[in-house]
Parts: sequence; C-alpha cells; structure tokens
Amino acid sequence: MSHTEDRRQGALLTARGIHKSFGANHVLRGVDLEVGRGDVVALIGASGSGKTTVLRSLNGLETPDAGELRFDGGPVVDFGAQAAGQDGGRSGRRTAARTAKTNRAALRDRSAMVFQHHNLFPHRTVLENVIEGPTQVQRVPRETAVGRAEELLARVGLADKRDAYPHELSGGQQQRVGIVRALALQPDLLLFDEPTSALDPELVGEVLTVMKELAEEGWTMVVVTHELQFARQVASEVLFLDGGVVVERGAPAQIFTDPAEERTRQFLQRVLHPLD
Amino acid sequence: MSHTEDRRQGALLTARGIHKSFGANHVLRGVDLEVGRGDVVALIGASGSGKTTVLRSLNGLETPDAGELRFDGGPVVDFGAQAAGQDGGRSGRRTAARTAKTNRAALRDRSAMVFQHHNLFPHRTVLENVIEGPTQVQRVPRETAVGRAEELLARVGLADKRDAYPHELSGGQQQRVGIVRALALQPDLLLFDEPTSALDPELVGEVLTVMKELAEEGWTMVVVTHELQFARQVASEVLFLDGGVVVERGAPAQIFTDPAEERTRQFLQRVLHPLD
Amino acid sequence: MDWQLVVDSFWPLLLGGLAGTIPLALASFAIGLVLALVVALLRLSSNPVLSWIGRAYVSVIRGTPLLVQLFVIFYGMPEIGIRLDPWPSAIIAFSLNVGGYAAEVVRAAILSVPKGQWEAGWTIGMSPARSLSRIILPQAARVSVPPLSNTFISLVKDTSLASLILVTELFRKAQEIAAFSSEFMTVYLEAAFIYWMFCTVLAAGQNALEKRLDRYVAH
Amino acid sequence: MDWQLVVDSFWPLLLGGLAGTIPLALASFAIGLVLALVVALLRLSSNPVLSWIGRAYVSVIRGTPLLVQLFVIFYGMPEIGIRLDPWPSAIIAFSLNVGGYAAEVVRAAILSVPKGQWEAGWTIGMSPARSLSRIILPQAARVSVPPLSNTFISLVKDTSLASLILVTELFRKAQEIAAFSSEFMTVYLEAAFIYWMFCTVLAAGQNALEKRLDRYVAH
Amino acid sequence: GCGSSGESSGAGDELGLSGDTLVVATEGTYRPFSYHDETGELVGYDVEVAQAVAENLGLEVEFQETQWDAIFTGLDAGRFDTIANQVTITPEREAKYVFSTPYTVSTGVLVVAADNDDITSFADLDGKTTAQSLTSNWNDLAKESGAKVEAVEGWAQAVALLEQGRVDATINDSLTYLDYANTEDASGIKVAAETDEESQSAFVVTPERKALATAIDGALDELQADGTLADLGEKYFGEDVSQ
Ligand SMILES: Nc1ncnc2c1ncn2[C@@H]1O[C@H](COP(=O)(O)OP(=O)(O)OP(=O)(O)O)[C@@H](O)[C@H]1O
Ligand SMILES: Nc1ncnc2c1ncn2[C@@H]1O[C@H](COP(=O)(O)OP(=O)(O)OP(=O)(O)O)[C@@H](O)[C@H]1O
Ligand SMILES: [Mg+2]
Ligand SMILES: [Mg+2]
Repeated sequence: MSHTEDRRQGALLTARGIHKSFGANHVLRGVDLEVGRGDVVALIGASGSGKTTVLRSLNGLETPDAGELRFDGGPVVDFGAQAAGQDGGRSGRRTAARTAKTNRAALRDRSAMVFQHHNLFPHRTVLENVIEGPTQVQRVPRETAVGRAEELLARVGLADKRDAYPHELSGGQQQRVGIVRALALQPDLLLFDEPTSALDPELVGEVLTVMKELAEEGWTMVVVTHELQFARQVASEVLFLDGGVVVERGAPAQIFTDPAEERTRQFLQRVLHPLD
Repeated sequence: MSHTEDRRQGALLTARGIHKSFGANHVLRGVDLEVGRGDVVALIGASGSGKTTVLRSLNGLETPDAGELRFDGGPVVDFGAQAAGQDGGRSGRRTAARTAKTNRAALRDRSAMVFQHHNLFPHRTVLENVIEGPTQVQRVPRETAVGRAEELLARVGLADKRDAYPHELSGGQQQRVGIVRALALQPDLLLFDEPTSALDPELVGEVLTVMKELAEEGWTMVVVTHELQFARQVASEVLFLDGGVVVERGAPAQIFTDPAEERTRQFLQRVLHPLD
Repeated sequence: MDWQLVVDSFWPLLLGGLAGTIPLALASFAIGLVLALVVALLRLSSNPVLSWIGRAYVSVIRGTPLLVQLFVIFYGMPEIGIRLDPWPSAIIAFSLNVGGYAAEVVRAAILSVPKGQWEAGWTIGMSPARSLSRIILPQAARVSVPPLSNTFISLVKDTSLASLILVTELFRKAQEIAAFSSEFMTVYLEAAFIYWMFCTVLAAGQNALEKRLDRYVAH
Repeated sequence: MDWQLVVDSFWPLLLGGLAGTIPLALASFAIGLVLALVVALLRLSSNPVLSWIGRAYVSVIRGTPLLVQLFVIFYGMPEIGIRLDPWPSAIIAFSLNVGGYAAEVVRAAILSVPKGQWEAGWTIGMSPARSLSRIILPQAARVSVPPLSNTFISLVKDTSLASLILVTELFRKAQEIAAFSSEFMTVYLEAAFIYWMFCTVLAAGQNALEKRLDRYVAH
Repeated sequence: GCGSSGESSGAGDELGLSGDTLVVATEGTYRPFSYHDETGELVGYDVEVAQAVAENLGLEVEFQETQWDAIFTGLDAGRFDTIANQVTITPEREAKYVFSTPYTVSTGVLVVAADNDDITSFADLDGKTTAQSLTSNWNDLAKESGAKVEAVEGWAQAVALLEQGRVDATINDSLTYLDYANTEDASGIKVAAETDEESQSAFVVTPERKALATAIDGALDELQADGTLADLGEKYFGEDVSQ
C-alpha cells in the first residue's frame, strides 16, 4: 500500500488521565495511553475491567468525565474543561455541551471501529454497507466508493458477496465485512472490540488473519481482545487493564512470559490454563 | 459419592444409525454412539456439523427420523418403526405418534441437560430453579429437595446464592446453577451442549473445573465442546463429527496427536492454531 | 363554559363511571383474558382445525364493529331463545371482544419467551401444560403488560357503547345531562376529563405492575 | 332476515365504504404516521420539556374518547374562530388520534433497533438525523408493521364516528338505510360484513408487506 | 332487571305481557319528550303519558333507555313492549308495526339562523343544506323540499350548526323548538316557516301485540276524556298537544 511508509512515525493519539463513571460506577480511573503511527496496541483484561469503555472513549462513543485526548499533534481535547463548565452555571453548561459535541465528532472522524457483534446494517447489502460512510458522509462519488469497496472486499476474500445481505453470511464473513466497512473510511486509527469473541472457534482464524495483514501493512490499531496468541504475535504493545486502571504495559514477550504484576499473572493463568 | 462404584459397568446408552433432517437439510446421516457407565464422551466438530442435534436426539428434544436408541439394557426405542408407521395409514400414524411420545419421555427421564445459554428460569430464584424438577415432576418432598439442592449448591461454591435471581449472577455462576439443576434430577446421563462457549474467557475455568470433578466422581457425561484442552484431559472418548457423520472416534491422546483423518487434522489445526 | 353545569354534573358523571364504566370494564377484562389465553393456545396449536378456529374468531372479532357485536348479543340472541339482561349481555359482548384483541397479545407474548425455556422445562421432565403454566406464562406476563393495558384503556372507552343495550355508564350519563342542558360540548369535555383521569390512574397502575414484574428479569 | 333489503342495500353500503370510510382512513393514517414519528421523537428526546410535550399529547389522545376529540375539532373550534368543513375536520381529528396511538408503536419500534446500529452509524460519521432516516427507521418499519396495521384496522372501524360530524361513510349509510326500513339488525350485520371484508383485505396486505420487509432480515 | 318481574297473574296476561309490567323503550335524551331533569329523574311528556297509560291499565311501568339505533331492534326482539319516544306514524312503519291512536299532534317548524332572511318557506330549501336527526320524519320533508340533509345526533347539534353557519336550516318539531326557546337562549335562531301538515306520534307495538295496542287505545281515550293528556300538554308545552 502506498501510505505504508508515512504511517510509522510520531504519536498519533495520546490519552491522559481518562476518567469515566456510569452513575455510581467509576469505571475508568485515570487511563493513560499513547498510540504511535503504525502501532498495534492490544488491550487485555477481565470482563468488566473497562476495556470497551476505553476504546469507546477514543472515538467519542463515550464522553469521558475528565482527562484529555490529543490526535496527531492537533488541538488537545480537554474533558476536564467540560467538567469545570458544569459548575459554571447555565451558559457554562451550554458552552461545555457544545464543545463536547465538537470534540466527539472530531475524535470520531479520525477513527473507525469494528464491533464485537459486527453491527452491520441488516437492510443493506454488503456493498451498500461498505459505501454508506464514504458516499453519505464523506461525499466520495459513488463510482469511486464502489471501486474502492470492491477492491477491499476482494482483499478479504469476499468479492463474490458484494450483493449478499449480512444475514446470508457466516459470522466470520460478517466480521470481515465489518473490517472492510471501517477501512473504507480511510481512518487514521482502527479500533477493534473483541472482533472474534462471538465467533465459532473454527472461524476465528479467518478474521485474525485479516487483522494480522492490516498490522503488517502499517495500519494503526487498538485491539481489545481475548486472543492472547494474536496479541503475542501481532501487538507492538500490550496493556493489561484491571478495575479501570492500566495495571501493566509492555512488549508482548515481556507481559506474557514475565508479567511484573501479580494481577496480570493471575489473569493470564486463568485464561491460558483454565483447568489447573 | 455413594453411587460412584455402580456406575462403572456396561453400556448405559447405545445409539444406532440415527438420521435426522430439518426439511431438506439432512443433518444427521447415520450416527452411532455408545456410552458406557461412567464414560465421558466428548463431541467435537465444526459449527453446523450436527453436534447439538446428536445431543438433543439423546434426550428427546429432537425425534430422529430413523435409527434406534437403547437405554441401560432396556427396550429398544426404534425410530424406524415410526417412519414405517407413517406409511401405515391413519391408525398407523396415530400409533406411531403415541409411541414417539412415550419414547421421547422415556429418553428424557433418564438424562438431564446443561445448555449453552443456561436457560435458567429468570423468574425463579436459584433454589427454586434447582428444586423445580424434583418437587414438581419427581414428587420429591420439598424438604428433601431443598436439602439436596443446598448440598449441591455448596459443592459448586454457590451456597450463598440460593435466593438470588439468575440475572444477578455472573455467566459462570449461571452455568454452575444450570449444572446443579441437572444434577438435582439424579439422572443416569448428563448432557452438556457447549456449556462454556458463551462465557468470558476468565470464567470458563470455574465451569470446566466443576465438570471435571463430576467426571472424576463417575458421572456419565456426553459433552459437546470447543474446549479441546478439556476434552483432552477429561474425556474417555472423543468423537469428531463432520457433515452429520462421526468421521473419527478414539482416545483423546490419539485424536489430538495423531488424527487418522485429514478432515480431523484440518479442523484441529484451524482451532488450535488460527493464525498459521 | 357553564361552570355551574360543570360542577353540578361532576358527581353524576363520576358516579356513572364508578358504578358503570369501571365494573363493566373490570369484569369484561378479567373474563376476556381467560378467553384470550384459550384463543391464543388454539392459534398456536399444531392442529389445523383448532388453529383455524382461533384465527377465524380473531378475524371476526377484530374485523367487525363492536357496536354490531353488542347488537347481536343483546338483540339477536333472543331470536334463538337466549335472552340475557343488559349487564350480563354487556359483559359477554365486551369479554368476547377483549378475547379477540388480547388473544393476539397473549400469543405474541408466549412466542416471545425464548424456546430454550420450553426446552429447559422438557429436560427437567415437565409436561407442556406444566411448562406453560409454571415457566412460560409468568414470563409472558411481563411482556404483555404494556399491550394489555392498551387493550384495557381502549375497553374503558369502548364501554360507552353499552348504553345501546341499556347499561347506564359514564357516557350515557353525559348524554342525559347534555340532552337536558343542550350544552353538549361542556358536558362531553367534562366526561372526557373523567375518562382521562381513569386512564391516567390505569397507566400508573401499569407502571407499578411492570416494575413489580421486572424484579426478577435482567435489564 | 329480509334478503331483498340485503341485496338492495349492498351497493349503497359498499359505496359508502369506498367513497367515505376508505379514503378517510387512508388520508388520516398517512398524516397520522408523520405526526406519530414527530411525537415519538419528542418522547425520546433528552430535553425534558419536549419529552413532556410528547407524553402529554399521547396521554390526552389515548385517555379521552375519540368522539369528544371529533366534537372539539368540529363543534368546538368555531368558538375560537376556526371553522372547518366536515371532511377536513374529520381528517384532522383522526390524524391527531392516529398520531397519539401510533406514536407509541413508532417509539417502541425505534427502541427495538439494537443500540449497536446507532453506534455503527456514529462511527461511520453519520449525524443522528441521518442515522435515524437511513439506518434506524428502515429497520423499525419491519417491527412496526403488525402493530400499525392493528392501528389502521381500528381506524377503519372508528371512522364510523365521522358520521357524527356530517361525514357520510359506510356506517352513516347503514344508519340511513336502517332508519328508513327500521331493519337495524339486518343492515348493521351487513355493514359489519363489509367492514370485515375491508379488514380481511388489509390483513392480507399486511402479510404481503411483512414478507417484503423480511427479505433482508435474518430469521 | 328487564321484562319479567312479578308472577301474579293480572291485567298483563291478557295483553301478552309477562307479568304486570309494561316495558317501555325511550331515548331519555330527547327533550322535552323524554329526558332526565336536574335530579337525574327520567321525565318528559312521552314518559308521563306512558306512565298514565300504564296506570290506567293497572300495570307497573318500566322504562328502558336506549339510543334510537337500538329502539326498533329491541322492539322486534321482544325486549320492549312498546316505545314512547315521539314515534311518528308513517306508511313504512305501519306496514311493519301496529300503532295506537296518536297522543301527540304537532306541526313542524323550519328553523334558520336569526340573521338569515333568504329562507322564508319550505320551497326556499331547494339546494340548501339542513341538519336533521335521522330519527325524525322531518328528514323526509327536508328531502322532499330539495334540501341536502346532514344527519346529526340531536337538536342541540343542529342548533350549533345553525349558529355556526354550517347549515342553512333545520326542520324539527314545533314542540322541541318551543321548549328550547322557553328554557335556553334562542336568540341565534328563529322560525322561518311552519308546516301545514300535522304529524302524529303514537305508541307502537309489534303485530303480535295487537291486543296491547287496542288496550292502549282505550286508555288514551279515557285519559283524553278525563283531561290528563291536556294537563300533561299544559305542563310541558303550555297547550294541549294531544289532538
Ligand atoms: N452504558 C453503560 N451504562 C452503565 N454501565 C456501563 C455501561 N457501559 C459499561 N458499563 C459498566 O462499566 C464497566 C466496564 O464495562 P466495559 O464494557 O468497559 O468492560 P469490558 O472490559 O469491555 O468487559 P467485557 O470483556 O465484558 O466486554 C462494567 O461494570 C459495565 O457494567
Ligand atoms: N430446529 C432446526 N430447524 C432447522 N434446521 C436446524 C434446526 N436445528 C439445527 N438445524 C440445522 O442443522 C444443522 C446442524 O445443527 P447443529 O446445531 O446440530 O450443529 P452444531 O454442530 O451443534 O453447530 P454449532 O457448533 O454451531 O452449535 C445446521 O445446519 C442447522 O442450521
Ligand atoms: Mg467489552
Ligand atoms: Mg450446537
């Protein structure tokens, strides 16, 4: 791919002190994150530890209560400001709301997301799913969008499914279409939320293989996953999340063979050797 | 357990030439199966290969189109007879229908099933879920049933959850209650349909551990599973199903290290090494 | 607006509601629900004749005006020798009507309970009838509260037709007062307000019931 | 049964249905649906004032008798200087009514579309309005066909009340013929049969529509 | 309860009644003939005439109130013995039912809005719109005069339509108009013309109950003779309306 080279330099995304509560449930308690161009960051951790919430904070699906995000050397999106605004009476609240809205959209437009349950549009064909974003939002001419979509579908081995509806595909095929739909937006950052955990085991491979290829091509990716084998082989950095905090981070080789923290060790033990 | 000894002798269940179609979809194409007392039979195979359908045929949730089942040296339940009855005009059909009904109930009363999605009764507490079968169907006095239920719950570490509702439990806890509900029926045969595949990875262990203990106590079990590690450690026999036929059967050591069939080898490769 | 009239007619109207509308609606709804369950089971039956009977019943009840149904029960039945008093006639007619509408709700609610619940019932040894009563219906109840309360609210208003067969209820009272005073607009608005009060109380009851039934269901 | 009367009155009744009942129901339903969407969005709004307006509207429409709503539009509005002809009055009143009932259906249907669909729309850059129109509503449509067709069937029968505000439709025709011949039972039964025919055709249409919309949805 | 009350054999048996009760259907919403007063009691000219007739015959009277739509159906079904609700004698009805001698004789009035000077006779109705209740025979008169008829529930709605200028006229019983003019504010409407022809209202029974009609005839004769009918007319209309 032509843009491979210019992806490998500088921090694309920096997150600092991200906090998020749902009601009384303080889910994220100050998460820091740095993603360089071309990095593949794997987020692992137990259910409920906040992995999904971190990911969703990166593309504006959740608005953090505090913390800041910075994209590609651009302006700092400061969620603390918003929290301050909340004390600032009515007009303060309004400004804060407006800012939050702009911030969320700015975040979202740099990234694309692949969901655990694909979330394909069931009433549209595979092709229509893929070109929906480019044609409806990015105003790419339909011709161009279709051309690109077909190219991408061919790359993941689904050229012949362009006119199928999502429910006519297997789980693995659906997830691959989900990936293509994300790629078609030409984002700077790809976000994956357990893209294989709802799949039958023998279909996991076909999706992971596509993701591995993307990593090799230099796409920047943040991947929430339980596939520790994949994280080990593909990730440039692994973050272990527990109780809304990044407990440990490091190269996969270190985390998996010699975790510094007891909590990490226990988690890995439970997942890798459930019967012991 | 007191009944451990008398479980280890003779074939408890024999199935011969089981066929089953759903409409035009010929799902089972002559499945043979023998389960000895105290055996743990693991059924593995790709999605759609018919594993669940085999299991459901064993407890009457599906009525096979042809084949025979024999329980514990009892009378042969011949599903072929029923097919014959279908040609035999009205009264033939009626007799066949009656026979099928008796057969199904007979099968069901010897076994108990643990489902993939637990299927606990959401409007009843844990305890009520467990004693429902004994008190409502088997006419065990409530006192006795509660006593047994509490014993079983304690054994799987859920003594303190007896008055909780299912939605207040974690996935792993729900599955353990499902197992207790099955055990409370004191069946001859336990059937498991992928009891861990809907669980978060770090919760898989707690369920598999309970199942392993049951196997060690001598319960007779048929387990559909994708947990090859578990099958390897616990099963006395592994059956690989493909396209509605048992392609290969044997001891776990043999199947996993040296499969005789190419199809078995491919399947194991895909599941165990998805990224290669 | 003639406020004196509004004040004077409030009690007679409310009384018409409390002594006519509400008991009529409650009795018909209770009986109608039982009927609805029977019809829903007919419709769900694998026996084509039974299922056809269920479908035909629903089709006729829902496809024809309630007014005609009332007419047939009250004025038509005597021609085949069955003569009932106004109240029994009204309760029968409204129950049959509720039975037709609620049958669809009950049927949908039964179908909405996951198949796995039937299967769990089967595996622990239950007969279909026992599974239905102990496992399926309690869960179907939760799902059917909102649509059934719609049926009930419609019923409350539909009971105004009972005046055709000599039952005195809220709306009939309103007509009487309107005929006397010629202020039909005022009186009808007042009656509407009382209907609205009844419905609001019902809606509150519905919410409470939903909350109660939600207790043991995941969110 | 006076068969000559049945034969003689069939065409006038059917005509009353085709020229009155059906166009009135169709027009009111179309306008009412648009209104229902607006009200459903109000109710779903996070703005408490808007959501209160939506709730109040639904509460009033569903809590008060349709007859009074018709009277207010037709006999009441002139008192504040708005005098509409019978047909426009009827269409407005029935549309407002449908709007209240269908709003709940539309709201439930929108809520029934998995949240992930909104999120997928968001991640590919869509505004909420665009997500609604291109992603959510097409899926909500499938879910709302059965309850909406119930609303429509009720509407068809409710249009009989339009006769109260001088619109001639099927039921008014029946009343005229019955008043003239004094054979109320016969004529009303015949009218009921024609309503039932209309409803049966509608139900068939509903089935066809459901099949069409099922095309691209998993089973 | 409805219909069958007492077991004691009496005057009712010979008339084909079950027991000693005369069951009379009436609308209860047709002022001043049949309506509920401030106290909620059923009163009105027709109601009191029916009571007087029953008393004369030695019968209990029981009123059943229902809408016009149901009133003849109920008579056919044997739910009521007779109707006291200004049922006008028409040839169509005479073909099906048996009438007593009339107890109300009245004319019809053509009522228009107070500021309407275009309509001064029934002939002027040609091409105009009138509001009529379908229950009355004035309906036919309006049609014969060439008017387009809009059907309304009752007198009050007809007046509202007139005052709102939505119809040009309404034809109704002069007695109804008089009562309205006496009790309500009738400044918005006026009488434009009156019919020459009189209409007659009577009790109506099914043909099997011919004996009952004959008995009612006898009772009405006596009530006429002893001045009861005239008194009732005075009470409700300020004049005798029975002949
Ligand atoms: N929209 C929400 N409203 C309320 N609570 C929420 C919401 N989203 C998440 N939570 C809660 O936040 C906590 C973290 O959730 P999150 O989904 O981020 O965990 P996770 O690490 O992704 O877990 P899993 O592996 O199960 O996906 C959980 O306790 C969850 O219940
Ligand atoms: N009730 C049914 N009606 C129609 N087809 C069915 C039914 N149950 C199963 N099938 C079909 O039968 C085939 C085998 O299904 P089965 O559930 O037994 O497979 P499985 O091996 O358990 O797969 P999985 O691993 O996905 O659970 C599939 O093609 C499935 O679609
Ligand atoms: Mg998650
Ligand atoms: Mg299965």
